[in-house]
Amino acid sequence: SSPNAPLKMAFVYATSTQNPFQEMAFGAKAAAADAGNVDLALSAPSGVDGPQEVSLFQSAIRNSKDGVALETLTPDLFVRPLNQAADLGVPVVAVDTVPPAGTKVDLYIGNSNTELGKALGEEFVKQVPENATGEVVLGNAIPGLTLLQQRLDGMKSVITAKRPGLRVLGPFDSGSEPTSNFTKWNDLVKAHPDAIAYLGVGAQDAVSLALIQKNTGRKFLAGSCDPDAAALQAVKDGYVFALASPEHWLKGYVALRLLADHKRGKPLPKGWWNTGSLVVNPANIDKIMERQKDEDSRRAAFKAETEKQLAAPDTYLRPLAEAN
Amino acid sequence: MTEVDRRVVPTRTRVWRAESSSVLVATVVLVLLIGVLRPAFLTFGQLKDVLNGSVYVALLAAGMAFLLAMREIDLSVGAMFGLSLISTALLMRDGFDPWLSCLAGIALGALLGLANALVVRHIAIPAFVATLATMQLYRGLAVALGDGQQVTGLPLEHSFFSVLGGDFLGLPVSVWILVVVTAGLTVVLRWTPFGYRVRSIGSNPDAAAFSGISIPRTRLYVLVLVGAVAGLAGVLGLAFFTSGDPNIGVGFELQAIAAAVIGGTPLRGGVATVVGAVFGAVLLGVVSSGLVYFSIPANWSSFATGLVVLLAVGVDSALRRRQRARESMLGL
Amino acid sequence: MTEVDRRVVPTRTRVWRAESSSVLVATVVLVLLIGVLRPAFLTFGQLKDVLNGSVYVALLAAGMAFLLAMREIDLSVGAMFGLSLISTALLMRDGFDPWLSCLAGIALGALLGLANALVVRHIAIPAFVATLATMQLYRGLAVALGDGQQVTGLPLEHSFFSVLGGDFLGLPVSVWILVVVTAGLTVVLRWTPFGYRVRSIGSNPDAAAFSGISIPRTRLYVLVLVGAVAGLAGVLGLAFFTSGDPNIGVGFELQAIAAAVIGGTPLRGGVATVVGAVFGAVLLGVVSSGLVYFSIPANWSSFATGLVVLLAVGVDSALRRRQRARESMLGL
Amino acid sequence: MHALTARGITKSYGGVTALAGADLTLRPGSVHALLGENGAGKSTLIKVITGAVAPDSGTLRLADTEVAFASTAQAATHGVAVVSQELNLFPDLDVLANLFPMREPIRRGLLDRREMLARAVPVLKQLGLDVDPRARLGSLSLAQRQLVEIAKALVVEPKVLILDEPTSALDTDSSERLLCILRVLRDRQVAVVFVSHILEEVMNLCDEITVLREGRTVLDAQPRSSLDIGDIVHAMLGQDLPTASRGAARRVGPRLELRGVSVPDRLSDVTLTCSGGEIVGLAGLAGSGHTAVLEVVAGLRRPVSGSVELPGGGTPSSFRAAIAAGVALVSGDRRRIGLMLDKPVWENIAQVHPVAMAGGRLLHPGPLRSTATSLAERVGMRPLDVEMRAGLLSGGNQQKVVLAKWLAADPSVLLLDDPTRGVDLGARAEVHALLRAVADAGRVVVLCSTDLDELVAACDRVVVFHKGKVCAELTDFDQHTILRTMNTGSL
Ligand SMILES: Nc1ncnc2c1ncn2[C@@H]1O[C@H](COP(=O)(O)OP(=O)(O)OP(=O)(O)O)[C@@H](O)[C@H]1O
Ligand SMILES: Nc1ncnc2c1ncn2[C@@H]1O[C@H](COP(=O)(O)OP(=O)(O)OP(=O)(O)O)[C@@H](O)[C@H]1O
Ligand SMILES: O[C@@H]1[C@H](O)[C@H](O)CO[C@H]1O
Ligand SMILES: [Mg+2]
Ligand SMILES: [Mg+2]
Repeated sequence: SSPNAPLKMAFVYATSTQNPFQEMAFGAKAAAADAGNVDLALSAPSGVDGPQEVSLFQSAIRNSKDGVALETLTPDLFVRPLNQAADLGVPVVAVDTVPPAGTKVDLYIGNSNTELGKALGEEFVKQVPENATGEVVLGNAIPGLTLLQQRLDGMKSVITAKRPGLRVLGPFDSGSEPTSNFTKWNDLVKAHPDAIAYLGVGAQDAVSLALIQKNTGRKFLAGSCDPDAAALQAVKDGYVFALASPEHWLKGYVALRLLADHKRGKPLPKGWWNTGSLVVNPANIDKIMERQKDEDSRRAAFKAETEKQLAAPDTYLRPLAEAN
Repeated sequence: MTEVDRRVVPTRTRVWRAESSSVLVATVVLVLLIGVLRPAFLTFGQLKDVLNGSVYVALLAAGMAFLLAMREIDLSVGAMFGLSLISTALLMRDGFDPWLSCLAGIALGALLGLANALVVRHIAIPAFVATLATMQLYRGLAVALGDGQQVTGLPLEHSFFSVLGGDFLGLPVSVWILVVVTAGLTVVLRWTPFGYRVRSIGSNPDAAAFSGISIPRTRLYVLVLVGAVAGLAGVLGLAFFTSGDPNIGVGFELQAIAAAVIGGTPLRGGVATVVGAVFGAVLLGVVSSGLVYFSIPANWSSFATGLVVLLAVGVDSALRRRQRARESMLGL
Repeated sequence: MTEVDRRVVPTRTRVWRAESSSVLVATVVLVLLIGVLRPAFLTFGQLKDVLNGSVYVALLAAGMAFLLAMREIDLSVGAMFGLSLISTALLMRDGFDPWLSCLAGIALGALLGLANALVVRHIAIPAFVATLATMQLYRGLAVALGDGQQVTGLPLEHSFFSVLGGDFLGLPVSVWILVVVTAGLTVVLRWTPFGYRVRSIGSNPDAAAFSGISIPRTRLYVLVLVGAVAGLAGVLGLAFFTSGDPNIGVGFELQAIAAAVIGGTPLRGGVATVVGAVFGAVLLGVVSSGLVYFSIPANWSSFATGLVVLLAVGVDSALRRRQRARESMLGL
Repeated sequence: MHALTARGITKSYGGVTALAGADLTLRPGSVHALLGENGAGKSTLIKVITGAVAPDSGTLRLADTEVAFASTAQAATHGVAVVSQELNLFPDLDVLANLFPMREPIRRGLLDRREMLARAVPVLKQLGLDVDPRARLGSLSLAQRQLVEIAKALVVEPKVLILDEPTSALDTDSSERLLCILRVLRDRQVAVVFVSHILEEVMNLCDEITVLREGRTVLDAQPRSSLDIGDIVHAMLGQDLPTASRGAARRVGPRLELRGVSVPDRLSDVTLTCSGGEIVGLAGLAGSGHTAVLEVVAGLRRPVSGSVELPGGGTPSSFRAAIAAGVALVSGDRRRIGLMLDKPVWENIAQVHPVAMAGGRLLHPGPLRSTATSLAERVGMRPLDVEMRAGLLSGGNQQKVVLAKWLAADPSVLLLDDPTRGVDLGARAEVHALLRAVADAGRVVVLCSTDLDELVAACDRVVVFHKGKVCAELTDFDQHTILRTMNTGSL
């Protein structure tokens, strides 16, 4: 394991067509470049499709024997494939979702989705007086997706604890495809016309909620997750009070970087590496928009943060069981 | 009845019936039903929004009706919609005139349709398989061109956005455009030789070939038409949403087919109704918007949607059956 | 050729040809092509994994071939797969015997198929529309039953998981089951009155009805069969994945139709090949697994998939065309 | 000058030679009969002339210029119109749309429906086709569809009009009307080609006769006056027609009985007994109820009153029950409800008992093929190849497959609806002989036919229907008595 041995590595992720996952891929790509001499294969189904991703992962552990980072929305489908990877001696790091029980993967790089939800909840709470009354409508873009549920639970817990006068409705299905997400939110806004806030936890919700305000001229509180370009613009334009970003890019970067370093001699840490999250609000919006411009701007902007995290693993590592 | 009577009276009725009154009635029944249970649904603004939200699938369904009429299916419509939308957005972002970009977007749709037709012809595979591949191809391009990002930063103050995204006589311009396109395509399907060709091929391909109708050529025109309509839908989508997302239109292909079939265009070809297809899309829109008024928990929303779609097509079918019972019976 | 030649020799050849050697050849060509470019792909373990990963869509495609043969389409197969899988998982989690739960899962699939058939019959709508609604219904149930959560905590040490999820004679048990089901369904389709009825209906529904074949009854059996097969796929999926995800199998319906059509079963009905459908699924599996071996940039991977699917069906179509040309030279 | 000449036309499909140097010479202002056995190549020759099929070799001249049409549409624009044997119509479109494929009148880019109507109505009227031009074609009866196909050819006002068995689906009235029209066209100097297996019609109408045998012209544009029926038959078959003898029917087997059967709008109080051993003909104008009797006996229609008793004693409660009880239903509408055109002959022949009515056991194609072969032989199908796709057989041979498929079960009640539509003279005699053999075995045979000669030639007894009622039972009859009774409702 020479310091610059050529490595064949892979990043397998949930889908190639949605931005949150591409952020992680971009991060992985940047890590491969920084590590040097890494042949990185990026693979993902063109739509979220657990079983197909399993197949891709199985191919990846054969083609990229030096290490595979796996980002998936359906970790529980990967029990056998992860064990297969262990049998083949391919190091695997789980990204974004906790590796399933019954596998030998013991490094997980991810943010805390419960914390992410709480962070958004805290931002929301700042917007309303303590004695506020009224309704808050929650939306879930992909019912059945655990990490979104965790965010919703986190957010809800903060709101109910700190603003007991508010009535939290939902979560309702808010649809993930952009037009259906818009239509559903638009209908939700009409069906609950008196609500003071509409909160989502997916990548599209902020975009739709901003557009609704723009179209109807009605102002309400809106927030969600993920720094998608149009969502950032919405914060900038004042339609969205905050976005809680899971900082996907960092997860991809750290995972790949640790894997590469591992192949070149460093031991792979164990446990949950919490890369953290970021609240995007009017205070930092310009900086973040600048950061999200292109791949290079991201790489440059994250440089300090990645160096900091990689230099002090223990600060970021917690036991796997605490991941949430 | 006199000869004159026979010519005049039924024409209107027949056109009306052929254009699938049943799905319209089913839609109205559903709207009223929801309105009775949740009066808030019955506001002009809400109904306007339902119409506006149905425009894209409705346009794709209108095109799909042509394809189904000739026993073909295009699975790439959702991707063509998305790719046209994104490309138009990129052109605008790069400083091209929005109206020119808009034309380019429609032309791109037509071009993608042409590509479908060429694949069908030269690889000699059914349109269904060809467009299954091009669906991924086009969607992939939408992702790749926009670098996987939403395309923002468009000149929103330009007349393109205010006109196409705005209202006219109380209804969204895109709804007016849908009305015009529906009328136009209905005329094309019913009252032009081209429309006859399309339906002839679906009705009896052998006889069509025998009569000198060129199936490949007709298919080419139809695929281009469908592409152009998808391009138009994409441009309207951009005008409304004001930004481009590479995932926009995922799954629209099934919705468009469903809308056309629910509207009364069978998969076996030969007949089609553009108006029906459009109302089929509106029906689906009503179902999904209406359900929102019932505060269904997220985990039950898909179940409820399925149930209501079933209900809606049940009403439609019951209406239709009364019509049909008269016609068909097993007999020599 | 003598009279005897014309009757005896072709029987075997014909069966072989009918069972779509072309998609098999196309698959092999593709595997070799990838293998030449990326030798690592040509390992036994990798090919085994591709097969194993194709089992679910392959089973659904095998059932779909029956439906296409009688000019029907079932859009709910992916949802039946998912709901059977989740339900079986829930039963196991709640302490039922895994093998009993496994049977219940298959029976549930059959029951869902029966429900489809009853909807088709009593609401008098095409299976396409009916299953469009039940697809959402069943998917919704899968989400709702598991409360939107993945179902975990199953008794993984039980023989159900080690047997159905394990290997036998070097190949995964689920692949063996696929082989057996494929053979069985091929026999049913080609050598039983039921199979003849299915194909008869697709050839000419009126002629079938006027020969005493009951179309509704045959459709009912086929829909139940498809449901049972989807249930079986669900159970096998559970055994392999060892947990239930409520969104598992989303989009499988299109993949299954595509696999059947690529495998040589046309949408127009009358003929079908189960073997072809299964190989169609394997072909799609090869495409997606093979691409992993090429470092495609993230944003281009969907585009590349579309391109390779196009290539694969192009090879298949070219082979088919050569066969046809040869046949017509022989005057077959 | 000739209107059209075809010289040395050859065409083969793989191993099958359909045409082996056929000639045809047409004169303007004459009606030209094109005759030949089933499979002789008549339809193929017509397809070659009208551009539907490209010949392997040979030349075509239209009024002295050599031509080769790329499609029937192109032929039509050159004044060559065809009424093809297999209807080339679009069931989902309306009648009007079916009349002008690829040559619709256009005004300002849109179809000129008014002009279409103006051109269609006189033709439809002339043909006596009383349907709304906007009716869906699929809702028309076979005879009406046949008239639409004829109208389609007439609206182009052709110089050469080719009709491939135009009368095979028509009743006497409509046939007569068509023949009148053809005479008028002849007077307008149109060259008419007329294909038919009904020689009486031919002798009445035609001026010249060409006969094909095995793809060759064996009689080339001979004036009719120089020939008699015997000559023609000899030319067609290469031998004389076997004379069918009508013996006295032996009423032996169990009986089929209808007692006071009524079906709304179709039948009122019909009582009818058919004994095993006899061939009973049912005659009537379209809609008079004779085909409804077949439907009732086959269980396709339930009477609202009265009873039907099958020879075995049961009642036909459903179509399947009727089949199970030994009823067979042979229809002349072979392409719509008789055959799977894309399937080999043997699968078609196996469709009823081995397939539709069987239980769960395996079917072995081997035995099915050999059974099919012997049945195909019995009905005289040519070529005798059960692997051939049914759609590739000539029209008459397709009809024989439908017969074979129902004979397979050895039915106790054989119902036939125009079973020899499009079957050639020789084969028709064979079919009649076959029906006789079935009857002689003690079976009930009930025959509906629009072809009165067929009723006369094949039946022991003819029951005539008028407005849903039995108006006469004839034991001593000829075409004229039947025709008169059908039309007037009394003897
Ligand atoms: N109409 C039909 N179409 C297709 N298959 C049929 C039909 N009817 C019966 N079968 C199959 O054929 C087998 C035997 O038919 P049989 O008529 O004895 O059944 P059945 O249930 O008594 O039918 P029926 O109620 O129509 O009398 C049955 O096992 C059934 O699978
Ligand atoms: N497409 C085809 N492929 C193979 N054989 C064909 C095809 N078309 C026609 N034939 C064969 O060519 C021969 C001539 O057929 P054709 O239809 O011309 O006969 P025909 O004289 O019109 O008979 P009929 O009186 O029964 O209509 C027949 O043996 C027929 O089976
Ligand atoms: O953050 C992303 C997005 O919110 C997406 O909608 C689902 O997956 C998560 O990882
Ligand atoms: Mg013929
Ligand atoms: Mg029974």
